[in-house]
Amino acid sequence: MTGEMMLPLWAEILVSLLLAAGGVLTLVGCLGLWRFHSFYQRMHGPTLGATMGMVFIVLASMLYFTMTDEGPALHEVLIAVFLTLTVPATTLMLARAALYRHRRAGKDVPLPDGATTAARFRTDTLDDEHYYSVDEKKGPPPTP
Amino acid sequence: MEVIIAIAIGALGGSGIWLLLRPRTFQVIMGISLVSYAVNLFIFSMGKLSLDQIPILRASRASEVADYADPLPQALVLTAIVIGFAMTALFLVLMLASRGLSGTDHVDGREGE
Amino acid sequence: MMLSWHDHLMIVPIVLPMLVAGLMLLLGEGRATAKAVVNVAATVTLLAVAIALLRQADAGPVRVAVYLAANWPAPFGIALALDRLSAIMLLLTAIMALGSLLYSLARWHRAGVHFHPLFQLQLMGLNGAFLTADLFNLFVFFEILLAASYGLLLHGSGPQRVKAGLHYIAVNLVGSSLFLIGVALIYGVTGTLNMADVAVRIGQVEASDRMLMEAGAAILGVAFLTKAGAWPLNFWLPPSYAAASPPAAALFSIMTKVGVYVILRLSLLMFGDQAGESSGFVQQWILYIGLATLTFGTLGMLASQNTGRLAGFAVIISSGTLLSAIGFGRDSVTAAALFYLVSSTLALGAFFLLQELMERSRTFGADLLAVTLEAFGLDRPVDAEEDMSTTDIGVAIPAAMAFLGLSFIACALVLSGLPPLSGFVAKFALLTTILNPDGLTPEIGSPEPVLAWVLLGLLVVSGLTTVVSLTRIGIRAFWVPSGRAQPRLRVIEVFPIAAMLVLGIVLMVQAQPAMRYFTDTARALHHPDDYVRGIMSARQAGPGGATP
Amino acid sequence: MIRRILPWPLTSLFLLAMWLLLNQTLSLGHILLGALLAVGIPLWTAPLRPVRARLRRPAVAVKLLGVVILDSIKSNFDVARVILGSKAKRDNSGFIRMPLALQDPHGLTTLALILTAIPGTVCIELADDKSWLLIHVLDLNDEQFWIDTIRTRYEQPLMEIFE
Amino acid sequence: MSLLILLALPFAGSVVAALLPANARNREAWLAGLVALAGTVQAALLYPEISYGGVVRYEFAWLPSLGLNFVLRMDGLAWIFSLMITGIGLLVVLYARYYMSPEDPVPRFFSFFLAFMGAMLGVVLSGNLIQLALFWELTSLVSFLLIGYWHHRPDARRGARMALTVTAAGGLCLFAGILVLGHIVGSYDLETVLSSGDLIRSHPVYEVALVLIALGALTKSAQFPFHFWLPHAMAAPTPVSAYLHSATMVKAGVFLLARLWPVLAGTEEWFWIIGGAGLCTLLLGAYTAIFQQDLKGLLAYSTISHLGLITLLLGLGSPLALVAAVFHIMNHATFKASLFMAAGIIDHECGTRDIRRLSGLAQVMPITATLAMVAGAAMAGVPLLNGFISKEMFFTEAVVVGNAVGMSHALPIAATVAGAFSVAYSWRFLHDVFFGPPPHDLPRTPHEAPRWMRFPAEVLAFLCLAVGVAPGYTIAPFLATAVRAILGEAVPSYSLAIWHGFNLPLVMSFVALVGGSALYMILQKTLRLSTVERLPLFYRFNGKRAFERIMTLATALADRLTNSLGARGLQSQLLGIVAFAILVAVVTLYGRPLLMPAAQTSPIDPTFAILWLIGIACAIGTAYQAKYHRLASLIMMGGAGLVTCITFVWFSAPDLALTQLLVEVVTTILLLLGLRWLPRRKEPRELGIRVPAIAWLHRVRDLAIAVAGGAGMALLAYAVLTRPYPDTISNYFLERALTEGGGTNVVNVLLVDFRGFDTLGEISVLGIVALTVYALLRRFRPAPESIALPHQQIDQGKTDAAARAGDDPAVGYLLMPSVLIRLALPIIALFAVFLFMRGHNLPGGGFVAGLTLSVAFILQYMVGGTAWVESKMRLHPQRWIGLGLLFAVLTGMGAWLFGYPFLTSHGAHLHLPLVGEIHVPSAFLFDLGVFSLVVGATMLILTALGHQSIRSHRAAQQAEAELPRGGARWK
Amino acid sequence: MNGMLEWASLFSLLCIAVAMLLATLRLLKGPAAQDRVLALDTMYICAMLMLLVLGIRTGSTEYFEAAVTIALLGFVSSVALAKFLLRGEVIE
Repeated sequence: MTGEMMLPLWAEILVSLLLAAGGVLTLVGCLGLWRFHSFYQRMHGPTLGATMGMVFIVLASMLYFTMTDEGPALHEVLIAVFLTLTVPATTLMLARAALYRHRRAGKDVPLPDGATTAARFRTDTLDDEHYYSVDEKKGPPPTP
Repeated sequence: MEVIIAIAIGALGGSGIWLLLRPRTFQVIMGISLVSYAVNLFIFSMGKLSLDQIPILRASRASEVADYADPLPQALVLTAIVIGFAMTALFLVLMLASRGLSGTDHVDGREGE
Repeated sequence: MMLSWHDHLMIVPIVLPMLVAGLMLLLGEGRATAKAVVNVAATVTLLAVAIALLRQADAGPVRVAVYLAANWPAPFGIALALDRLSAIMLLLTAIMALGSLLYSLARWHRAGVHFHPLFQLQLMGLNGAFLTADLFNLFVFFEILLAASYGLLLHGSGPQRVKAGLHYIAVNLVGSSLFLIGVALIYGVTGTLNMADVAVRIGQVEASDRMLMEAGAAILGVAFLTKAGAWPLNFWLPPSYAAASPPAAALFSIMTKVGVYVILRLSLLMFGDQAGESSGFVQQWILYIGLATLTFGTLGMLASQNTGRLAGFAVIISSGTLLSAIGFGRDSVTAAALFYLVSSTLALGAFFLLQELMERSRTFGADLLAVTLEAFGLDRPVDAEEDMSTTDIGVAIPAAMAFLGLSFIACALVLSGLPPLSGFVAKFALLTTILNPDGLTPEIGSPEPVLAWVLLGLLVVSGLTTVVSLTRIGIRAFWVPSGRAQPRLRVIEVFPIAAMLVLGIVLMVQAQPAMRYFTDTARALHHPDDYVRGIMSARQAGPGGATP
Repeated sequence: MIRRILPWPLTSLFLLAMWLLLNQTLSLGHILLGALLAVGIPLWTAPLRPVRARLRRPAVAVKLLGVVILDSIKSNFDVARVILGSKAKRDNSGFIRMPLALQDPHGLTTLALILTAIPGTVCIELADDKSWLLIHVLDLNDEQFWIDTIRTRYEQPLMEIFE
Repeated sequence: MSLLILLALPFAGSVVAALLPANARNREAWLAGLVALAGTVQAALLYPEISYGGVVRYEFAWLPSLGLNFVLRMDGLAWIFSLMITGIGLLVVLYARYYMSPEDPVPRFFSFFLAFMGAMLGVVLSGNLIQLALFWELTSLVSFLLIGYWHHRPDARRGARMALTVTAAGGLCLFAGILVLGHIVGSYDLETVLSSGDLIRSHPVYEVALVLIALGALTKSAQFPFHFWLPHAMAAPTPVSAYLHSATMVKAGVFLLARLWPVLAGTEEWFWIIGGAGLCTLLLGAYTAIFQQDLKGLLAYSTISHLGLITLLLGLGSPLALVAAVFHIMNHATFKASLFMAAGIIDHECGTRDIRRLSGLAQVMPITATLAMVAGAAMAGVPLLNGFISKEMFFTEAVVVGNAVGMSHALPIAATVAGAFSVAYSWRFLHDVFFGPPPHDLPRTPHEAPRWMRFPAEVLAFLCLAVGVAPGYTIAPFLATAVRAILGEAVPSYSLAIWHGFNLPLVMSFVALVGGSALYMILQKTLRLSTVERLPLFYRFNGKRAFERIMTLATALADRLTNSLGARGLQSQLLGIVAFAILVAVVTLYGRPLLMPAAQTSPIDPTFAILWLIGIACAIGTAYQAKYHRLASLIMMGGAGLVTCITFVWFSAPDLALTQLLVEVVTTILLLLGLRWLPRRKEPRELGIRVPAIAWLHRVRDLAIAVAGGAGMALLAYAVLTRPYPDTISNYFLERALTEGGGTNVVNVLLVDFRGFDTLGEISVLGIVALTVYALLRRFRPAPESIALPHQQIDQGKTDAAARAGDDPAVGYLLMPSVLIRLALPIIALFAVFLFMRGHNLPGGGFVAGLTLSVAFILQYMVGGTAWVESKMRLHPQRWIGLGLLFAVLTGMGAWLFGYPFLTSHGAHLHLPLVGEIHVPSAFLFDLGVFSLVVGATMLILTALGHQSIRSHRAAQQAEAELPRGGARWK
Repeated sequence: MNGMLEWASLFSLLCIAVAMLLATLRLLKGPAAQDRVLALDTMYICAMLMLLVLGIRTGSTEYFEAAVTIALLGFVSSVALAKFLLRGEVIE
């Protein structure tokens, strides 16, 4: 709010648009996180923020600081790179964990034996039941 | 803004104190963490709270000392954070040892409320 | 102005332990003997330094040596200040440390890993707390000494220690949070952290802000009272002290004194006579709490049936006595309280050490054995060399029982304030100054304040209960025939106890010089102007004050 | 020799770039320091990276990157539409199990990375024998369509690059 | 100087005796005898100096500033007592030589004995009242040891403890009383005090002093109602009884009363307290003595009674009564010591001292019988023996003073009755034991004692006779000297003649003698005294039982009070502390305007408001879930931490935010590592338990405290935030950070330079904690429920095994994440270096860098597993810690070389080719130490926890397959 | 600062804050542990974006460090949580 540097109008419009778009995308993503019924569906929501939402805002930042500071502001690229590298690590492990837990709970999810390659699993009603933490709800162990 | 900070400190502190008074070791350790958040914010709030006045000196603004946030509480909070972390670690291990040796996670090493 | 080597002596009690601890860590995990040697050497050096510092502090009528760490002037950087009070506390720490260390060499130092580094770091924390003149730095040193005390308390592990440790740590963590809140409030109102500067600025604080400062000081006080073992904040104390391994407990006997030390220093610095109405207020609170503590300690002493708990309550009585004496707010009483502090700390230390020797033939090894049984039942003991075997506790020295009995009696005498050891002189000094704070002058028809009489009575009663309880314990330990074998002692275990008791005797014989020292100390404490001026006017080293 | 000093040339290059970006400078001192770190750190951490990656066809890689970016933008809006859309539209998700030809660990990881980067698909599980990949798709109408798309658009280029 | 020798001699002898071997009975006795003899001679030689009111004084400064000097002062009274102590001591030593059995550890006996002698001499010779109290307590202590000499006997232990408790309590009262006296007079010096009688008696706290001192004296002299300890002290060896309970210890009380008589006596209070106690004791003791079945018990009660007599005399307050008292002190010492010795001889020779079993001993041990009869007659007050004269004086005074205080009948009658009682118990002693049918069925066959064992009793009996027959030639001058020492010039005229003419006292004596004899006969006939099991009339009053009941009650009460005033549970302790802190704050702030009316606030940013909505929700969620859903609670705390972190950034504290973030991450990992070993809690719902109402009540209470605490913090924070910002020391830092500290990031300059000392401490804390955690985990024993592998690993075990072809566990389910995370290692490491390098100028620094690097490594542990990572790369966290400490300290010490204080920052300008000028401040090196330590400590804590899993895997494997021990050994 | 940019950044900030709030709701509601972990991860990303926008809003580059740190290290706790869910222990 104290910034006294002036931007050319086109840059200002662009930055504003990017910011708004990024914000909206993130919001929509989180809305998905809230609205979806099953865990696997919810996983898709935040990716909006983590991909395009992030990119828009990073671009806005780069543009803004390139225009206001002396030199090109490229270091925001790092944020994009880092985020792209690290988000999948979490997602992969989390998805795998969820899958394991669902299997253990006897839910209708694909089993690890690969027998039902083409089967289609509906995932939208998976999580309606309420349960809590790591290791309750003893189900039959998955048959390998 | 002051009101929000104050309420935040109060909420963190209150939740922390509530947990401290609980009978289970894990509750206590969470309580310790929350209280230390509250305390850190409390120390922090003793300085000037201001947006965009980072205590990093810039040539253009070096003349006007009053423009910067108060660095001292920040340094104090840093120390407090570190010490708080260390204590959490210690308490955690002790909690585990206590659970193993006494067979219960009650803070007094025996059941009964 | 360049500093000579001599000027750095003051910081040695902090730097040396840290250096030694670092070195010991590099030595790796085994090498207990090498570490023991290093540790003893360092502790002896500390003792020598403490003596030198005591002489330095006692050199002139009013002498405050100030050391500006990192060479920044006083209210800004962290200043260390050495006056008579700090010096005597340093000396006491060094003595207790050497005693416990020697004792631990007999076997306790092998009861777990990292005893030696933790021990040195404990000393660093204690020494730092006694030297620093900065509130936040005090917090840091408090944390060091507490952290190390956690380590030492848990040294040897076992269910008892773990449970006590859990309580001890939880309580102290809350205490530390209060400490931080208090310091933060004081900073928020006065804008400074240096104790002397706080004392100066208190006078300038606006009336509308003043109460915030006082609230800060009050919360700070709660933290210190917790550490000093004041009622109703001291319930952690007896179990923890009973659970700690004896050398650790002996060293702990000075820990509650840190709380007392800080209360003494800060209450007089911040709420001395210059503080106007709040001065009396603070003193009165301390007095009330001290009386309550004393009462609680006395009751607990009477009720406790085992030596460990009893020793814990002895600590509480000692704290209660000191607090009420401080709460009296007269320099003569303070002087006597300091005498009492030294005497009772020595005795408590000796008692904690002795206690284990007394119990040795009964419960030895029980708790250790429990831990040695490894967790999974499959592992070999973690480290064969560090687990003690019960066979080589020591050779039976002649008249071991006689020694134990005599030492026990000596401890009991000092603790209860019975003649002829230093405890009596200490208690006499306390009582006579409480009744005659302005010195012995005949004075007719001026009844003393009621609280003086209450304190007098409580002190007498606490002494009596101590006698009764210690007699009970002593009779059970020494007189009831139980068919026990003679305990086997090592000279290295016996020596520290004897030395501490001999120091008690020396203190008694040399009561006048000691009292003179304490009187000077107390006078300086009650008139902190010199302390404040000394710190605030300390000059930086180097040309023009700035660093190159 | 070069191998020994530079076990991970690409990593080192990336590190150097990262160093310069972080410091926002191109001064000689920082280039030297950055180079030193870019060589030293991978050397130090080499024992902890057992699997070696090889990048064969940079051109394909660049092209793949472009494809992924475009797909990502497109599916961002698709997913947004799903989220904001009706309940029926939202409840149209499911798993697909895709048989794999790609076997290189880095290739597989990159595939997973791509699938994650494209909203609407999430990589869930890799078979222990790397024979198939379980993918969750948000808007699933035709499994085979998805499998084919992924195979042609991503898997094959990746095999070209990594194998 | 001679006084000092007199005092020091017994103590020196005591030390020497203690060092002698256990079987040196003769050497011990010789030593003790010589010491006692030397003392006697020394004391006797001083007589010329103190006769006619002279005073010998020896003084040296001890604690002059508090009025405590070491003063030895001998006047007539002290002289008499010294002589008694040393003289009778000598006799008792001689007696004890024969009495003690060779099996007893004699050195201890004589050592204590001599110490007691010294202490007693100290009491009588003290010229300073504090010093008197000192020796007074010493006598209690040593007597405790002497009474408990045969400590294998329960009655000895009990008796000793009782004696100590009562007398030490009295001693403490005396001490307090003396302090009050000192307060009144302004000095503890005896002479000053003695000359301030009027001042003391008119002082408002005179009563306090009197009561306290009386408590001391009465307990010591076994006066009613504290008399009960004395009979139980008879468990001591008889020489001890003969010494302590006739001549010395119990006499200390009356000595004190006599000593302070000039300043305290003469008031109504004195009369009622001292006299009353004396009278009761006199009657009760005498009465009880009649019914004793134990020889020593009888003597003990008679001692009580005689001491009561002396106390009563002192209490009467008239000078003549004082003379009588002093006279009786001496007489009692002689005849009672002699009687005790006789009783000891009987006990020694017959093997019992039960009166019921003894009889007719006059035939088998005629000499002893004669001696006992002389002494017994003296005790009974038979004419021509010393007891008669003093008793006569007592009767006289009873009549005179009785008239004066309006008890003209009561007092003389009481005196006569007491006299009669004493005659009766004397009869009991002499008649039952020495006459009657010859003894039979005794443990030993009685015969006469050895020559030298009888000798002491002979001497004493002779003295009784000599004084009784010719008082004027034997005792008069000494008595005069002693009395003069108390009364000064005001000594009344008195006569020690045997015959004073026919007067009322003579009648009383006669009545007592006849009445006592008659009483004995009647009692013997009606009650058959030997069969009396309990005390007629007064059996309900049992001092011992009352004492023990009081002690038990006190202990139980203390126990209950300790429990109700204290708290053993952690919850109540913490509750107490928090509540106390709130209370203290409320009390301080009460009634003062906390909030400024015209508070300056800044506008609320909606984003920030939403942010803290999140934060507060997370905090409350954490609190709500922590009991049963630990993981959920942990995750929510992560949310709260994140909001805190953003707050720090928001308000211009990027350093804080970085640290907070990293600490947050590490803490989460840490707690997760811990959760592994914490078995799940079941909700009461699952277990089918209902939460009791009391628990809800506790919760409501705790909630109230929590709300109060939170609100308090909030209010305080708000109050400070809305006040004008004070003039702080921070400006100094802002002004000089760059110019003198050499960095633009003021926070970092503060950490490594201005307040580097704090940082030094802070890293020490971290190091200490890491070491402690490590040490604790070495002996870690997990909860039994959590030893087994997690079910996940059991379920996935088979696939694991299939996937793990080689060493690297990062295959299968971990394949893809592990590639990413391994790639992240160099990146994060570089980032750590970056954070470290820029710390001085921009946010970052050693601490953050250290945490970053350790996070990078922990990630590798997560994907690779401990065993694999450590087989590839060994970090030695403890060395990192050690190095870190050393680096930081040595950097700090480096400043010494330049003559600057510890930690003073220095800078070096390095000129590197190609790169140019580089400024390397010493703070940089210091920060390197911080970095190293943080890496080491964090790694040590986390890996030590991680290692537990290896141990459990190993255990599980072994339990399953009995395989040989494998896997990486945790070092 | 120009009006448009100010409003845009405020809008963006609010959007992200509300997004974060939604994530928090998910965090509080669960229902399963993985949902909470996912929500926390999302909160981290939102926080990072918020910092970037805040940087533009105030025209200051000092927010960058925190943002880049979150980008690089924010995932660590989520990974640890996921590993815990998957294997029952974080470090095997």
